[in-house]
Amino acid sequence: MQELVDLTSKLLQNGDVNVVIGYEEGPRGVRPVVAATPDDCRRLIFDHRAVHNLATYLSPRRKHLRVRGRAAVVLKGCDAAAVATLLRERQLKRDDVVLIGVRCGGVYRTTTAEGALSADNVADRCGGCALREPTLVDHLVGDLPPEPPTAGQRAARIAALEELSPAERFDYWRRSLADCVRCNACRAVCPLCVCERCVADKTDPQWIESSPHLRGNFSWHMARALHLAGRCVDCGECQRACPAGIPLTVINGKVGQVMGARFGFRPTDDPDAPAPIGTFDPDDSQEFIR
Amino acid sequence: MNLYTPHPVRVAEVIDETVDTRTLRLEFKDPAFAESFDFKAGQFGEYSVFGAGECTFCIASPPTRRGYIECSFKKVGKVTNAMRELEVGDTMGFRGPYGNHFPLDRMEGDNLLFIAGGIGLAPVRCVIWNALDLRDKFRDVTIVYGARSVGDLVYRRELEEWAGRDDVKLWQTVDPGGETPDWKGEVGFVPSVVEKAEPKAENTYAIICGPPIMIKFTLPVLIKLGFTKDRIFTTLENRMKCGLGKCGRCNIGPVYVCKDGPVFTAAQLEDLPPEF
Amino acid sequence: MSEATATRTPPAVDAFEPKIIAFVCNWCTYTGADLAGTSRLQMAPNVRIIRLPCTGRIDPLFIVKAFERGADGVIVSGCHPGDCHYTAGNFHARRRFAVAREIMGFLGIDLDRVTFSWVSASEGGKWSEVVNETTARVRKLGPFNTYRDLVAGS
Amino acid sequence: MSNEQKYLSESEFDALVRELIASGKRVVAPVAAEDDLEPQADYRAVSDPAKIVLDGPLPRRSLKEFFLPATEALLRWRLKKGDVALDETEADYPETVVVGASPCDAAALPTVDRVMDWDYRDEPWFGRREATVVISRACPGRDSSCFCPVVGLAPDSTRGADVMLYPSGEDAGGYLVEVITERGAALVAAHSKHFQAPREPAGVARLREEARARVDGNSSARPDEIRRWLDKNFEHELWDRLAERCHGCGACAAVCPTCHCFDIVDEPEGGDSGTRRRNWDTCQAAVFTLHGSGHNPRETQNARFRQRVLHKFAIYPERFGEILCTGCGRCVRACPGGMDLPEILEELGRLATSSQSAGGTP
Repeated sequence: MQELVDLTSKLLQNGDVNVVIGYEEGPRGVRPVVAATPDDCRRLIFDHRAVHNLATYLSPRRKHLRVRGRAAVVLKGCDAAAVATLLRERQLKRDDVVLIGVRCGGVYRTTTAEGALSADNVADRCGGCALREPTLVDHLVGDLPPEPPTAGQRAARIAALEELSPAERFDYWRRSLADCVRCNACRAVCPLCVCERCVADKTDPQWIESSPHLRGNFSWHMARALHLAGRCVDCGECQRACPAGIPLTVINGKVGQVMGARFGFRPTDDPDAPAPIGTFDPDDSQEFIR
Repeated sequence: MNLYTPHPVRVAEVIDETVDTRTLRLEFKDPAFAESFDFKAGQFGEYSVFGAGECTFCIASPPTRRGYIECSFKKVGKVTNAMRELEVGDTMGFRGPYGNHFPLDRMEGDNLLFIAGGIGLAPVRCVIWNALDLRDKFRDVTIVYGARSVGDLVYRRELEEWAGRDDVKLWQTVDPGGETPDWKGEVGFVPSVVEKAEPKAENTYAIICGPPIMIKFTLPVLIKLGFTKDRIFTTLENRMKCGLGKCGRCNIGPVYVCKDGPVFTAAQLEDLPPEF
Repeated sequence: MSEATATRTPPAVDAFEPKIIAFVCNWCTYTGADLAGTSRLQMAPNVRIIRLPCTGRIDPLFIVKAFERGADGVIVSGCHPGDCHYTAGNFHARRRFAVAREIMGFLGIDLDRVTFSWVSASEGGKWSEVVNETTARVRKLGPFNTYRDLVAGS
Repeated sequence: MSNEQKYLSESEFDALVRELIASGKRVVAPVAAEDDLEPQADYRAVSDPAKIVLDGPLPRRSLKEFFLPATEALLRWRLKKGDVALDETEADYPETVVVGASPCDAAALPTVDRVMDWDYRDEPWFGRREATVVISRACPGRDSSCFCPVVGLAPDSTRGADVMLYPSGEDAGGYLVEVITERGAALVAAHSKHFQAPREPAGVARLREEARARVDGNSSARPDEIRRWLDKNFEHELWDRLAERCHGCGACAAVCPTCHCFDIVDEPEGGDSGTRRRNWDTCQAAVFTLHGSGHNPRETQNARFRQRVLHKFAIYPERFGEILCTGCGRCVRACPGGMDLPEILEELGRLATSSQSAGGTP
């Protein structure tokens, strides 16, 4: 994408930024790259394989990137929503980053997918996306591609799980979470898991057992879902990172539905939008409280 | 019995060293094991409080005093918090001894210089008593010990005992501002007190343990006094879990601290990556 | 079939006494529970109370921890909306509980094991009802060792 | 190939697996992953030979969890009146036959044996090792992430295998069976009725050639040169940028057949009793080396990633004479950030060569 290459080269040349975080063609598919020279910028690309949420590299936990100085970062709309959340939560200063938005026609579910975007290979979040032209940007590049297809699998799965009895659902998650080895990849890639010391790493008191047995795994996945409720932008990075294939976006999707239905929340790239958790309405529904 | 099963020990004595430092004297519950248990000065063990977990400490008592072991600890985390709650008669677990040791047999017939800061006296104290219990085998024994303040000095009764012995030269110091009106020792940092003590390097081994910053500034003083790096010993405290060279946690560069250490010469440390 | 089931029910289930943990706020529900006690209201003895300053201090992980350690049911209770001693603690808590409850349900925890309620300092009667209802419901569901014993086999 | 050879037809393969299961053994084999949108495989204990997929994708996680489980109880304690009762967990490891191990997974086992037997013998590891017979299946050469030739292995390496199966490549299917160890010979002898007289079907040689060709070109790195360079370059500007896309997530360690670092934790169950467990851990986690004082000797991801490379390609080889990597490529496939070990090894190799031609130490 020449427009992107030209823009980022200029940002580096003018000294506006020290590095550009974008996508490159790696030896085995598209991957993130930190470009430090205009020459590096020639490697920058953007296409359906740019599934990664690069906002995660802006997290305060990335000490080794923070020392590189002011960064420009290439963002899809969903990624911009993560940046908005970082700004809203004062984890990032707006002046410390240059945001380059790309008009987006959807991405694959995995980096290895091929061919035209279809309902079978498109990411769960893409169908009906309202953020295809991000507004939280300093620069916006590319032409607006056609709307992406809608992947139906996740919604169908959530609905199917809801049909089950609690005991059957418990059994489903018991089978699924049995494979979790607590590598914490889901947490590490999440752009919004910003805690310097995660509650799951704390030992005194220990709220979440660190062992990857089912009891520890249930507690961890509940805590993860809770702490991301109303913050999660549904980028799906957690599931992509999971070496055990746990359907984390099914949990995230369910929480997203709850946040939408109860509090009218949808991921947005408006950093001034109120966060649903941490705010309240005196008239919030309380049908579950006796 | 697998490698990871600790031996039950009974807390026989609880000694408060400072506000936040405590020593536990532990006796093995199994008399046969107590009888056979042996170790060398500088070795460490994994101490467990059941329910909190395991923690790594050197054995602070000397191998020459049989029937018990001691450990001294500061309250910093989950296990040490739990250790702090223990009372005489309570049960803990111990696995060990692990790791290498100070080569005392090689030091026989020579002078010994001990330098320690704060709770770093714990591993050094083990060697000191070991040497003093075999006093004939060594020549001059000099101890330089410093702490931030008078209240931070550990093993107070033993310091008094060493001060009273005419076969031990003891220099005690506290950091400037850490002295009390009746403090009779030195005021100043350990490196400068070592300089003042002017121990002779000839036929002398130095054993040093304390905060990294103290070691960093004491080493040049020792070199200036003529010590060679292979005659200066220290002990590392990396994070460990198994103590057996398996879990990988204490690995730095080519060494596993739990197996190749914890005792290293200054010459060996120089070759290690700065990851301790 | 129900008759057959009834005759087959082992006596152990009849003897089941649920363990229920109640996380309550200090200002309203705790006082209400105290009132229930001093008023000598009939209450199931199955509930153990843990008092916290405010429902805003009740992390949903407390509920999970209770199940982890073998609780069969949990009650979470505090001041009515508008009555919070700290002005808005219960409003924040209400949002969090709403989400936490749905996540727990989605992961398969039977929500009949968890009761959320507002019980004021004067509502000793309501407290005794919450306790009795929850106890009866959980008694019917049976023990929830399932969660505690998730660890078995690994 | 001077070992004893047999032939095993497809139907006898199924019969053999059924017989093993019927005899009470646990049979572990690659099966298609359930409930996953992508075509994936996992090693699982199976109850039906029809579920086994020998020519599917490389299982997501290696075989190591059957020898070093992600979590295992080391002992249980019960405190009573100031005393403690310690129950060791049962040292009764299930008799297991792995059917269809990938050669890169089997090769990891003797490599990890070295550290597990270093002065102290890790009883749970060897308990499971000794209860297990490994039947490997020659690999077809998976994809461009494979780099086993770099570490001295090949798709048909027999290291760590007790019995090796080579697809016959004939229309009739079936496998050429090579007996590698005594343990393998005992298994074949005990189930001899399923095996036929040896005949090396003509397809075997061709398939082996093709498999090797498929992975040979993926990387030309030379680990011995890399090790020499690593020994001298703990500090190097390379380390400052190598890990910039790395999330420090540890997925690489979770899927790695050779990563074996672990944690030991206590889990109380009620007031007076509980379990001491050993859990997988990784040097990629910041808390791995964090001291109680707050000091962390490996503060940044750069330092932690360097440790991973060093441990595999310098430290372990120096200490145990083996590279702690079998080139399976799982770390490449699993990495959400696109960290690419074969590419990194290539780069280290280039640095090693250029520093050599520049006359040694930089």
